[in-house]
Amino acid sequence: MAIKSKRYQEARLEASTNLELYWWVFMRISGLVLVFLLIGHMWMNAVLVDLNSIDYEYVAKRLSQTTWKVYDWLILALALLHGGNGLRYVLDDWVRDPAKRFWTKVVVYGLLAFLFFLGSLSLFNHDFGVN
Amino acid sequence: MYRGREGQWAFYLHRISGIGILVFLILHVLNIASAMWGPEVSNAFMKFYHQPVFQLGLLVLIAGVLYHGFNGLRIILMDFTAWGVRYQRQLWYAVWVLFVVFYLPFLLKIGGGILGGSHGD
Amino acid sequence: MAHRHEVIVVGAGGAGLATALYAAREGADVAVVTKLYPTRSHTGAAQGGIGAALGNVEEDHWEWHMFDTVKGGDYLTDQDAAEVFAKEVIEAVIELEHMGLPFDRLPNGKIAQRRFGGHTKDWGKAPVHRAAHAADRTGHMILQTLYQQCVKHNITFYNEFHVTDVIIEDGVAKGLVALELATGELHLFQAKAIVIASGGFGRIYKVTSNAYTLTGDLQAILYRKGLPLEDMEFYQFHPTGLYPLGILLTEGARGEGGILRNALGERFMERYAPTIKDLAPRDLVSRAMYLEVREGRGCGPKKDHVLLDLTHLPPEVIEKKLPDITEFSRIYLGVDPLKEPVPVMPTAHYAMGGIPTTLWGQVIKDEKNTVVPGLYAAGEAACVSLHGANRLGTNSLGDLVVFGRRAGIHAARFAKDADYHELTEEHLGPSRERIERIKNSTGKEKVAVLRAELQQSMMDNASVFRTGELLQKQVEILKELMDRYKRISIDDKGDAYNTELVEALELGYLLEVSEALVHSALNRTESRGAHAREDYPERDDENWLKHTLAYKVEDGKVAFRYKPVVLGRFEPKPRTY
Amino acid sequence: MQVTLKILRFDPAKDKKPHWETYQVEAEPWDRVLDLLHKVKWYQDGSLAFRRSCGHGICGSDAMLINGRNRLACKTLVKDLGSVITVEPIRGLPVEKDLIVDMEPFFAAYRAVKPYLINDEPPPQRERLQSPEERARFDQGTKCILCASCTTSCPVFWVNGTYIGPAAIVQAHRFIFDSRDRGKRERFKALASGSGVWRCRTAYNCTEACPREIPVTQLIEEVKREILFDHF
Repeated sequence: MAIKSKRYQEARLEASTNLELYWWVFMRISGLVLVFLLIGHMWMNAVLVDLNSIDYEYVAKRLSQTTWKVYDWLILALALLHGGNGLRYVLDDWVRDPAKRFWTKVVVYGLLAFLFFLGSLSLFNHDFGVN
Repeated sequence: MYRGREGQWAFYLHRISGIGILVFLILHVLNIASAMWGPEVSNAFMKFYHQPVFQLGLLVLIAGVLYHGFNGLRIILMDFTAWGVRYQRQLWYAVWVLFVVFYLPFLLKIGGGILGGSHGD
Repeated sequence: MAHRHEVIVVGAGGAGLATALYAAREGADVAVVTKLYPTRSHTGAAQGGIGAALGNVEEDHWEWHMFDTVKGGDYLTDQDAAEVFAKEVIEAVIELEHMGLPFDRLPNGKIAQRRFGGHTKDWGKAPVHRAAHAADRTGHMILQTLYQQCVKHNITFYNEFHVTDVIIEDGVAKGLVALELATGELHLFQAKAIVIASGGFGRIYKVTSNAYTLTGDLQAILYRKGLPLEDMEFYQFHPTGLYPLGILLTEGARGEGGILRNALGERFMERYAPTIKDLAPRDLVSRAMYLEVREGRGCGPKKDHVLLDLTHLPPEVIEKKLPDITEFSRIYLGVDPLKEPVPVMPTAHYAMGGIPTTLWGQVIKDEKNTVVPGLYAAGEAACVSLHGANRLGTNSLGDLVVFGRRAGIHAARFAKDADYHELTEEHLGPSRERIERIKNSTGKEKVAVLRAELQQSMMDNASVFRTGELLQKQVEILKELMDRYKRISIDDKGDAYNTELVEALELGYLLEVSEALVHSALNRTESRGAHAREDYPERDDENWLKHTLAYKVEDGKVAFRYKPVVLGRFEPKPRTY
Repeated sequence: MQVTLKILRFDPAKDKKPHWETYQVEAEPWDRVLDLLHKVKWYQDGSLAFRRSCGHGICGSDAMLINGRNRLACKTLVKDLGSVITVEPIRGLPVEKDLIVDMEPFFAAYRAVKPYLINDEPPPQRERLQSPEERARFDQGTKCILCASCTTSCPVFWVNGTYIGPAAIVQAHRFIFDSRDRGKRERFKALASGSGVWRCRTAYNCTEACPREIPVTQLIEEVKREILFDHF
C-alpha cells in the first residue's frame, strides 16, 4: 500500500512530560549512592562479623542506633525505588500485551509499596526492647 | 543468540543481576521484619537462612550487587563524560577488576564459613 | 487496485525526488512510485561533487561551466540546455544548501569546492575548483536531503512497486501499471502527468559501477511502445572503477591530486592530455587506459589494468576527503590507498542517451520536438541533451536537480489544467499477460545465464572501443538472445516478493536498451565523445553533428531519425586538452 | 573453496515458521556474501528472496544477520567468515519472505524525529555560512544509509518494537547538532518520550553493527545529554 509520510503520532502524544528524563536521572543518582551504602552494609554484616552469628539480638542492637536506622532506611527506600523503576523498564520491554502489562505493574507496585511499608515499620515503629 | 560483544553482555548481566537483587531485597525485608514478631520467630527465620545453600545464594547475591554497582558506575561514566563511551570496553574490564578486588574478602569469609561448617549452631 | 494522483513520478533517485519535491511545492498532489526504498536509489553512490560556478575558491563563471560542458560533450551537447544548466545549477546548489545539505565548508564558512575532470577556467586553460562536495558522498547527501524534504512535504510513496507499463493512448500519457512486490498484485495508477526518473541501465555491461537494479526499465517500456531513444550510442565508462569489481572510485581522487600510472610507473595521461593530464574528461582517460593496456603496459599478472596512485597525498587528505573510496579499496581488495596504488580499470557508468525531452522535461517523440502530453522524463533516464557525447564529472548531480526541478514545476502546472483520463482494469491486461507468460513458461532458458551472456558480449563488442564488425556481431547476438528470452522460465511461482520474476522482467528491458545502443552505435560512422569507432576514428561534423533517435520496428530491427544539435555561443572545434 | 551456506527461509504462502535450508556454494575468499546469495538464487533456487541494490555498501538494502551479527551482505567477505556461513533476516521487524522484512516500522520511527532541516528564518541570497568545525560536529550522523543494521541489533528493540531505535536517534543527532537547525525542541518531543532515547541501555550492538562505522551509542548519549542540559 501507499505509504504516507505521516508523523509518529503516538510518540508525540506520549511526549507531553519529562517523566522519563527524571527517572533516568534518579536512577543514576540513587545508583551512585546505593553502591556505597550497599557495599558498606554488606561489609559490616558479612565481613566484619561472622554471618552466622547474626541473630535477633544482633539486629536489635544494631537497629537501636538512629544512624543505622536511617542508613538502612535509605537503602530500603532507594533500593525499592531504584529496583522498582528498573523492573518497570524490564516489564515495558518484555510484557508486550498492554492489558497484561498493566496488571503486572499493579501487582508489582503493590508488592513494593507493601514492602516499603513493612520495612519502614520494622525500622522505626518497632521497639526492639534493647534500651 | 546474537553475537554481541562486551556491551551486550554487560547489559544482560546488569539486567539479570538487577532483577536478582530485587528478589533478594523482598526476602531480606521480610526476614528483618520478622523481628516484629519477637525473638523466637525471628531467630527461627535467621537459622533457616543460615543453611549452606542460602549462604551460597548470599555469595551469588553479593556478586550481583558488586557487578550491578560497579557496572552502574560504568554507565554513569558513559552517560556523563565525553570519553566514557569510547572506553566502554576498557571500563567493563575495569568493572571486573574492581569486582574481583571487592569480592575476594566476601568469598573468603563466607566461603570459608561454609567449608568450615560453622553454621546453624 | 487503483490509485490517482495529479503527478506521479517513477523512480526515487535524485531526479525523481527533486521532481516530486518541486511539483509538490507547486501545489500538486504528488506520488512517487519506486521499485526500491527511496534512499536505496543509486544517486546515493555518486561521490565526487556537484559542479556549479559558485566561485567560492577561485574565480569562476557560468559561461566557463557551459563551455566545459559543451566541449566535454564533444559539441553534441544542446547549447540551450547547457546554458540553462550552467546558470540554474548555481541556484540549485544554493537551494540544496538551504534544504540542509551538509556540504563541506571552507574556513570562511562557504561551500567547499574541488577540481574535477574537464572543468576548467578561462576556456580550458587550467583545472578549476568547481565541484561542491560533501567528502566523497555528495550523491548520498543529495539523495538523503531530497528524501528528507519529501518527508517534510508529506509526499506519498509507493515503495517497492515495479512499474510494468506506461499507458499512452491517442498520443497522451494516461497512467501507469505497477507490480506491488510485497503482494504480487498489479496496481493501476491514474495521473495527469507522469515523470520518468528511473535512472540508467549500466547492467547491460559486465563491469559497471551501477546498481543491480539499474536495468533501463522505463526506457525499454517506452521504446517498445514506439517512442524513440536518443543518442543511445553514447555510453560513458568511468576511468577509475575498482578492478575487477567495477565499483566506482571518484574522479575527485584525481581532483585531489591522484595520478594514473601504467606498469612502468609512468604518468601516461601526460601524453594524452598535456594541459590537464589526469583531469581530462572521462572518455579520453578511459580510452587512454585501454590503449595502455593494449600496448602491453598494463599492470598485474594479466597486464589488464592500471593504477591509481594516491600515495603521495597527505594521509589526512585521503582520510578526510576520500574516506569511502579508501574504505572500498581496503575492504574489497585489501589495498590501502595510503600505502600502495589502487588497481583500476574503466567501468560502465552513465548513459548520456535516453528518453528525449525538451528543456522542461517533456518527452518528445520525433525530430520536430513533438511533445507527448502528460509525459515527462528527468535524470539519467532522460536525454535533454545536456551531456552530448560525453558527460563531465559532477554534471549528473547538477542535471538531476536542475532538470528534475524543471520537470516537476512544469508537470505540476500542466496537471493543474489537465483532466484525469478514464482507465479500466483492462489496462492491466498486457502486464498481467507478460507476467503470467513468464511464470507459466516451461522453457529451458535461465535468466542468469542469458544475462551473463548479454553482459559479457556487450563488454566485448560494444564498450569503450567499437568497430563495425564487432557491433554487427553484437547485433546478431542480441537477436539470438531476444529469441531465447522468449523461452525463459523461473522457479518462483509465488506472489509475495517474487524477485526472480522481477529479474526476468528486467532482463527483457536490458535486451531492449542494448538493442537500441548497439544499433545506434553501428549506425553512427564517426568517433565522438564516448563513442569511439576504430574504423571511423575522426569526428565528422559535416555528417554527424546531429542526435540519433532510435525507434524500435521489431526485434532486431531499428529505424533512425535525426534531430539537429542546438548550437549557439560555441562553434564546434577540435577537442584537445 | 566450498562454502556451506545456511539460510533461514520463510515463504508466507507455504510455511508457518521459518526453517533452515543448506546450500553448497563454490566461492572465492574475496567473494561477498551477496555473491553467494546470488549464486544460490541464480543457479540453485530462484525463489530465494532478498533485497540488494548497489552491491558496495552505500544503499543499505542488504542488511542481514550473518554469522550471528548484523552486517551488509555486500560488505562482508567470505574470507572473514570461514566455510560455514549462516544468514538470517534482521530481527525485530516482521519477516515478509526469506531475508526480506517489513521496513515500514523502521521508517515510521525515522519520520518521527522530523528528519529534515527546520529553520524558518528567511535564507540568505547565497549559502548559509557554517564553519568547518560546525560542519564536523554532526558529520558522523550524515553517513547513515538507513540500512537498519543498528536498530535491529538492539536487544531493547527486539523485545520492544515501540523503541524509536538507534537509527532514528542518529538522524535526530544529525540535525540537533547542525548549527543551521532550529528544530531541536520539536525533535525532543519524540526523543524524550517513553519510547525515545531513555530506552537506550547502552548495549553497543548498534555501534558494532553499523557498516558505516558511525559511533551510534556515542551519538545517542550526546542526544541524551542535550535533552538533559536543555531541561535543567
